[in-house]
Amino acid sequence: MATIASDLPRDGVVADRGTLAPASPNPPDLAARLEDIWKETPGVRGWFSTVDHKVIGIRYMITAFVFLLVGGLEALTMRVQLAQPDARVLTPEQYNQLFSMHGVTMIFLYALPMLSGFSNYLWPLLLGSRDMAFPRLNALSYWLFLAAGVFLYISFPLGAAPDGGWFDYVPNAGREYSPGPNIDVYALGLIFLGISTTVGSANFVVTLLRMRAPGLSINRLPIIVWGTLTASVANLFAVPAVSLACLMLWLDRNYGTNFFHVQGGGQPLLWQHLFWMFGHPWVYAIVLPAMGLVSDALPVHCRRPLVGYTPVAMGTVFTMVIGFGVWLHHMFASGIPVLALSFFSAASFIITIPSAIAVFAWIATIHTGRVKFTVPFLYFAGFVLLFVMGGVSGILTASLALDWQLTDTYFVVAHLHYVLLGINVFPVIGAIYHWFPKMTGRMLPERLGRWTFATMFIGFNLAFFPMHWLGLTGMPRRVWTYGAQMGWGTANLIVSIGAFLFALGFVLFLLNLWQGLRRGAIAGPNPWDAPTLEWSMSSPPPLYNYAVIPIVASRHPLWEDRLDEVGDRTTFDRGFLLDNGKETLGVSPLDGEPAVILKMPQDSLLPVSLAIALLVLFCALLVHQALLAGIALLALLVVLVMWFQPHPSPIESERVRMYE
Amino acid sequence: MKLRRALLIGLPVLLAGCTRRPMGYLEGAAGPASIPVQRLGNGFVAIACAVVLIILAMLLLAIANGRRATREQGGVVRSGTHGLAWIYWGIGVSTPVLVAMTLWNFVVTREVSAAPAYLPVDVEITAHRWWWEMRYRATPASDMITTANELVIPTGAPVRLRLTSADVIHDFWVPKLGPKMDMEPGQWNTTWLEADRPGVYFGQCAEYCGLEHAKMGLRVVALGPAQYAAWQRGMRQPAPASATRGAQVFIASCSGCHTVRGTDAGGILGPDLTHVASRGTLAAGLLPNTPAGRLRWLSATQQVKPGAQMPQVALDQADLAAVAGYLGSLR
Amino acid sequence: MLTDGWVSTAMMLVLAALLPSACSRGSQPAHPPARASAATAPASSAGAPGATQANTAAQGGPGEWRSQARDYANTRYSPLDQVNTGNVARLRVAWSFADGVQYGHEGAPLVVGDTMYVVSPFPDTAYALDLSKPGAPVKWKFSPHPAQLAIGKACCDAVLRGWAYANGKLIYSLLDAHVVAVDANTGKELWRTKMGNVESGVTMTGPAFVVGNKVFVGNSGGEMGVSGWFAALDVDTGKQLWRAYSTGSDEQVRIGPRFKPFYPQYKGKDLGVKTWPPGMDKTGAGAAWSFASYDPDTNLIYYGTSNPGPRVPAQRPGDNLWSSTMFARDADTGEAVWAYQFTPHDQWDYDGVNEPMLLDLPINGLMRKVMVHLDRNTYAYVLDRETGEVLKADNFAYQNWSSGFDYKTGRPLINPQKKPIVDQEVQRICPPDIGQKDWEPSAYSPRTHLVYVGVFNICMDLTDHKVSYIPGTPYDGMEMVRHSVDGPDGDWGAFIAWDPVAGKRAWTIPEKFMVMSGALVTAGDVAFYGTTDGWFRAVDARSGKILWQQKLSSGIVGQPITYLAPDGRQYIAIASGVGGAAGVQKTRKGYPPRGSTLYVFSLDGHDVGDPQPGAAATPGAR
Amino acid sequence: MKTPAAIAAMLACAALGAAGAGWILRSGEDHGGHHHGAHHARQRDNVPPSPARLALSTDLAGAAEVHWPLTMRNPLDDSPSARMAGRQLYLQMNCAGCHGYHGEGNMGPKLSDPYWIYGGTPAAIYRTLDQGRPKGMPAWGRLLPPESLWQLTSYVGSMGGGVPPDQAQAELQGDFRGGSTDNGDNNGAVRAGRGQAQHDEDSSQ
Repeated sequence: MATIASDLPRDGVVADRGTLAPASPNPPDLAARLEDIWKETPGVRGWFSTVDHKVIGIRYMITAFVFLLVGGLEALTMRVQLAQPDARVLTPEQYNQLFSMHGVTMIFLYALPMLSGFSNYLWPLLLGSRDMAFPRLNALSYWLFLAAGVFLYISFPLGAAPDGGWFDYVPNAGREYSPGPNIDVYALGLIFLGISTTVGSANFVVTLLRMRAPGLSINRLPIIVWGTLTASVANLFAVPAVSLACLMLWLDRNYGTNFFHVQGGGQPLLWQHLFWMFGHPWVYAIVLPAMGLVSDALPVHCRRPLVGYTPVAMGTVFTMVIGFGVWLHHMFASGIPVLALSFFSAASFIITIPSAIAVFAWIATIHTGRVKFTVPFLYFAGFVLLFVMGGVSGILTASLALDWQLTDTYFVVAHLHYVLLGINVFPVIGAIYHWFPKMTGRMLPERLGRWTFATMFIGFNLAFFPMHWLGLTGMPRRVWTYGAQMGWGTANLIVSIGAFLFALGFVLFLLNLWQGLRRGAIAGPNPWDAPTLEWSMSSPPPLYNYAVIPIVASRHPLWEDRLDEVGDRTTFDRGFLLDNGKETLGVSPLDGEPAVILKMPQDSLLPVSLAIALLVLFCALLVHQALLAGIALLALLVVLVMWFQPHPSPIESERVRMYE
Repeated sequence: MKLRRALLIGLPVLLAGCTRRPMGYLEGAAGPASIPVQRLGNGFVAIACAVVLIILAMLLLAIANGRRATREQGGVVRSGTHGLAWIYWGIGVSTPVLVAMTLWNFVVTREVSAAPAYLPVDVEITAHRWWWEMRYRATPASDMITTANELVIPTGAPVRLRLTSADVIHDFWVPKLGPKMDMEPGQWNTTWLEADRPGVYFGQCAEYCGLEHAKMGLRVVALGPAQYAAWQRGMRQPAPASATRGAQVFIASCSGCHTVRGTDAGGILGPDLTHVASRGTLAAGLLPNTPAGRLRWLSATQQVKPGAQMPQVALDQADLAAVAGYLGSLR
Repeated sequence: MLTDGWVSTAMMLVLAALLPSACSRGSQPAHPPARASAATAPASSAGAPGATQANTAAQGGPGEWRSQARDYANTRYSPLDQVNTGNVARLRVAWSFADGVQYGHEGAPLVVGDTMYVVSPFPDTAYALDLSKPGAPVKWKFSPHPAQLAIGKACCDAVLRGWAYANGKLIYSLLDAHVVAVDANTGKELWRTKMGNVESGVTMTGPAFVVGNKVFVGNSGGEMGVSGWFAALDVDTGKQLWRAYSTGSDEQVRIGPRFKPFYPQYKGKDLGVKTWPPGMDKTGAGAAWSFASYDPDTNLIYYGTSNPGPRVPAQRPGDNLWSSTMFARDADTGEAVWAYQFTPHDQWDYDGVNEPMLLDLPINGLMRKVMVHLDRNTYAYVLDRETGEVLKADNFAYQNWSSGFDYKTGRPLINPQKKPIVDQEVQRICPPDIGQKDWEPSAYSPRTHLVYVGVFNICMDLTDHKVSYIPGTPYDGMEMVRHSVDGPDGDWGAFIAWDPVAGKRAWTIPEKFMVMSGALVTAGDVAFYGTTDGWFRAVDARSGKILWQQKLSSGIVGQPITYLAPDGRQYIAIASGVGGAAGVQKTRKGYPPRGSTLYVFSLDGHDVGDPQPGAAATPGAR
Repeated sequence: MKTPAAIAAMLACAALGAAGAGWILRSGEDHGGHHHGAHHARQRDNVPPSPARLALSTDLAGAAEVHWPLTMRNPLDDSPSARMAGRQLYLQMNCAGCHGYHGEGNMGPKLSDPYWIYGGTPAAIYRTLDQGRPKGMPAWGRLLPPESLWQLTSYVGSMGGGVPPDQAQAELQGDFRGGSTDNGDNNGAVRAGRGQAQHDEDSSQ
């Protein structure tokens, strides 16, 4: 550690360019005018009515992080129970509710929302735009996410939390075997959250297609944009499957339909198909944007562009396409004919190739770059190793014959935590270190950051590596306890110790954040000397992002001079000046040619109202209060009518003013 | 009778003979449905370890190289498109490995999924929350055997298993003998297993099935052909008539859920207890089937297995002891 | 067997009967003269020149109705013809009698001399009615006070399907599994024999059947996991002479050296044990709760056994012998002579209890001594009653559980789509559990050579549930929704004339409800039956035209009879009191309330006191 | 903007933490319908002293005579899990064979109407289950522990005809005209079916 630390720059003084003026001009008179146009209602009302993508993005991240902590606490509680054989810390119901809520929380309430937060915050900055395509929809998607999270957690203190696992297989989740409201909370909560995801995904797709700076053609997009785009398109196809499944489950449970009831001619396997048709693409949806974060941020700390931009970008899309064709590998033991399973087994092998491309691209970037041992770099480098471990254990589960032994053992638990923590949490934390200066204007302290990384990395591996061994020695998943004669005690104790060490890492991280917010070094517009557009403005960025919409000429606008790329240069000091009301530029989908000036909506209370109405509606459905549901539905309609009232349409013919 | 007693005495010995990791499947595989997978598993694990180590080495090498470059050239942004060779070589080398693994996987899949044409033993297993009901199919029907939680099989003979569930989805899994297979209500899944040598093999429900998923254990007892035949003969006998207090209390208070053939007890909610004392464990592998174990199970059912479908029977200690004694007599 | 001289004679006559000139005509006196005693050798029956015939001779005179079916052959044919197709429309109520009991009234009144004997459903009160006086006043009443517990153990209403008269005694089963004999003159109890333990679900609803000095009874409770049996008691003492179980070892089933079944699957030791999972034969039911018949020529008694228990087949792999089986046994020793299982491994509760009717029919050109049995499984069987060989098996109504009949093996071919599945609904299995014909007995006229029978036209949606055996509770597990074959508003029943030789219906009268009353046919060529919604109808036995009908106070599930009272008039009696298995239609619109009335009809409603239009010294037997 | 967000996040954390702690404490006591042992503790804490406690902690089957207030509540509170467990028992103990799969009655009386021969309050139903009735109803107190009987009581009461404990007197006097204890929608149907049930079943009861 000491040798590594010795050659690191001091806290906050990462790059000499950090103190320079931003590349994107922000002349005071223009700034004042735009500030006036873009400013939002102050105070509590403003807090609820904001549609600023940066605020929403940060809220997404904070909320998701809170859920991460809650899910982590749940996990720690479980680890106490599992630390020794035949322990009685928890009852089986408590354990089953905990592991179910842990899964639901981490997968639905942390993993994707956290990435949505990053994307929300970064996209318009990366794309040279002033906001997302539908700012109010953006706010709505956040409020819905929050409301769905609250909805799922209301049940917890009532002892009626979902207890069927995050996968919630029927008939165990049917009314007959789970008569309480537990599973209704799950089903309605997921439908609820599905609205948020769908709305958010649609927003991302449209934003990418139309909301870019001129010249930002798709071959110049940052990889995070590719990742989130791919994930969003996937979500639009995948989420309906689970929403439908949950609706069917809810109807089965409450209104006597027979979608999944064997007794009524239904088919329990239908649930599994629908769930995993959603579930497996979802796994990639919560991984690909995180990989994008790394692909964009790692090269900065290696002082060179990413090796193999095109293969990595195409690999991202390719992964998702195959990702839709592997869901059956969650059901290898369900009695489906072996021939059918074989195709899915083969596809599950093939899907590793695009991921391997990314791995070799990252290693090549490190190898051929000039590595700076910053905290983000540590996280990203650690991530590469964890990614490989998670990926390789994934290959083992892709094998049909071997998976008949591996599935539903702790090996899978190890695999999925290497994947989800290794590929999501580690990049996310690295990315927080990386983009924290942009978001807050302050650097996170490096020294504590390195300790945090070491604690987390060791804790993580201590907690999850022995699980491979546990799985290979036959410990089944989702067990609230195990017998002493099985020989799993020691490994489980190590796992529990590792879990707490990992948790300690999070405590340190929180401390780190606190320090950074309180007395982190002032960052300046581009502390890392990074090449992408978001670093061309002050930290934190102004409300309207770009005073002048830049005209982009390459993938690395801020490095153009140094990369000796032939051709045009990105222009920051000359571009579209949009100061005639709240407006931004719309471009053609592929080439990024300026097409239209979009009038952006003002801040609004409609999104939060809609979310509250929906929350009330879902609560009413949960407790079968028809009257309340009717009122909520009515309120919903009223809000929607207000939402869809005519508003300024895009201006095609207005004279575009240029900033010279 | 003698054989069964010998078996009972032999059980602990056999148990002791098991490996320290009774559920592990990368060692001690004991039949043609599990040995190829064990080979495959060990091979894949070795490949996986090798891949991780190689990548780790590459990563460390890359970092060292990157650091060296920084030291030598400072943190100046580096231009150029070199480095793509890593991707070409990386994919070029790893893809053949991957293809080889896929093919190996299919070879093994074929080996273990295709049951032999002749399966002399045919068992229907119905999973319940949280125990197993085994029914050995036979012709004539009167040769059928019904038992619970302990699958007794002859060595060296492939056993066909027809699996279903009476309630939620469960999963039959005896790692050392064969692959997993889900047990789903309204559906019969078939699989097979075979034990090459006598012994007790551990199994466990591997699909989350609610409250006591953790305590749904299973034992497979493989016997030599002669012992197996003796076991079969014994199992086909009804329970001997008994006029003890224990038998009376059992009929009065337990017969609604349990069957003891030869008496009026014909309940099917819980395991068939006609020969319960010949089994090694109680409550799906949870307690040793000893006098103390039986008494503990009866007197603290819900403490031993919280949430079990068997309620705490409302009997006084004397009656509980009598019933435990009666169960002990059902060999 | 052909060495028997009597049989050779019969064979020759059969050949003669095949000549066109000998074809039967309605006007020919097809029935033999009445015989004084059943014990007499029935040589006279062979002398009848009909193409098909039956031993319609009964104990007692032609005007009497001394046993449930009037004769041993189970024909329910009366030689009386005062009431005929020409005048039947003049039938009016002569008198009526209500016993006040609200369960299904399923039995046929007996008329011996000038006394009519009726027994109510539970509490099984017996009444002797004096037919010599106007209004038939009660001569005596006997209350046996059976255990109340029995009500809750009887699957299908607390009914009694009949009673028997022998040697001056009225003998019948009590619901609480006893058999009681009452002095027919005084109504005093003579003996009472406990046959089973009602607490464990054994009830007795079947009709007692008398041959000579023996009374035959069987048990009910096939839904309660009982062990089915059929027993012979001594008429005078009530002592059990023999008892044959329907499941268990050969000894218990009384299978011995005389047992010569026709099909190989019935050969083997202890099949009543081996075709069951271990121990299951003890609760395997095979109750004998319906009508038996008797062939005096061979001294064989025939009866069918009920469904196997539990009704859920998944719990009892195997053929489940000897459930749903027809037995031929030596009446004296109870030894089985042959057996035939109608529905092997009965998965739908089809039973095999329906009445065996003993006829002599020309089958494939040869006159055969046969048994006609319209099974609940919808096959109309013609069996060789001496060997148990299936000669014909034709569907008399709609069914879909079987795709055909394999004459080589004697087994029906099962349609795999209609096999029940545990905890899953299998839709539209036809017929449902009670078959397309239940216990309600048919009638046969030697004049028309047709079998008259009430049938059903129904299906079920079935969900099987595995069940525990808990003594005294249902061992059942069938959850059913029954409906008409023809859709939601379709008819549930019909009254048909069945030609057993051709294996097809002669005519059909569709009925809205299942026809659950017995049938009666007379030498006047009138057939009588009642409907669940309370209509008592008389139809032309040849054409099926309804000639007369009367709506009664409750639905009809009893058996009509006809008799001559001391005044020489022909009367027709039928009980009206719905219940029993007809209750499965309870929720249908138009289902009548319960009742307890016996109606007696005569031409113009004349009773014994009324003046005679013309003297008829020896009516009936022309 | 960020301060309120941070405050809100912390408040949310605190609330969730408190809720989680509360849950662990609470669900340690409440085990739905599954946990026989645990119920004793809960009943002792929450239910005022009544025969219910005796019923749960001692064997009543043919033992000490207990005087049953007809107004006694079901100690399991008719929870969904108790009801579902009762439904299972109803099928498993062959109740459906006599009373029908939906309580429509056949060999035994209809259970889906408010016409009861031996009373339709929870206490009355429990007693009928426990001790049996002379016309064939077995005494289940022998075979089932009190907990199971209360579960059955809960389910039987929910089939459409249960009499709420506070209506016990009205039922005795023939003044009770309600449907099931909680399902108001059914009242009309139940009342309409009552006459039918009476004429249909009174003979057999």
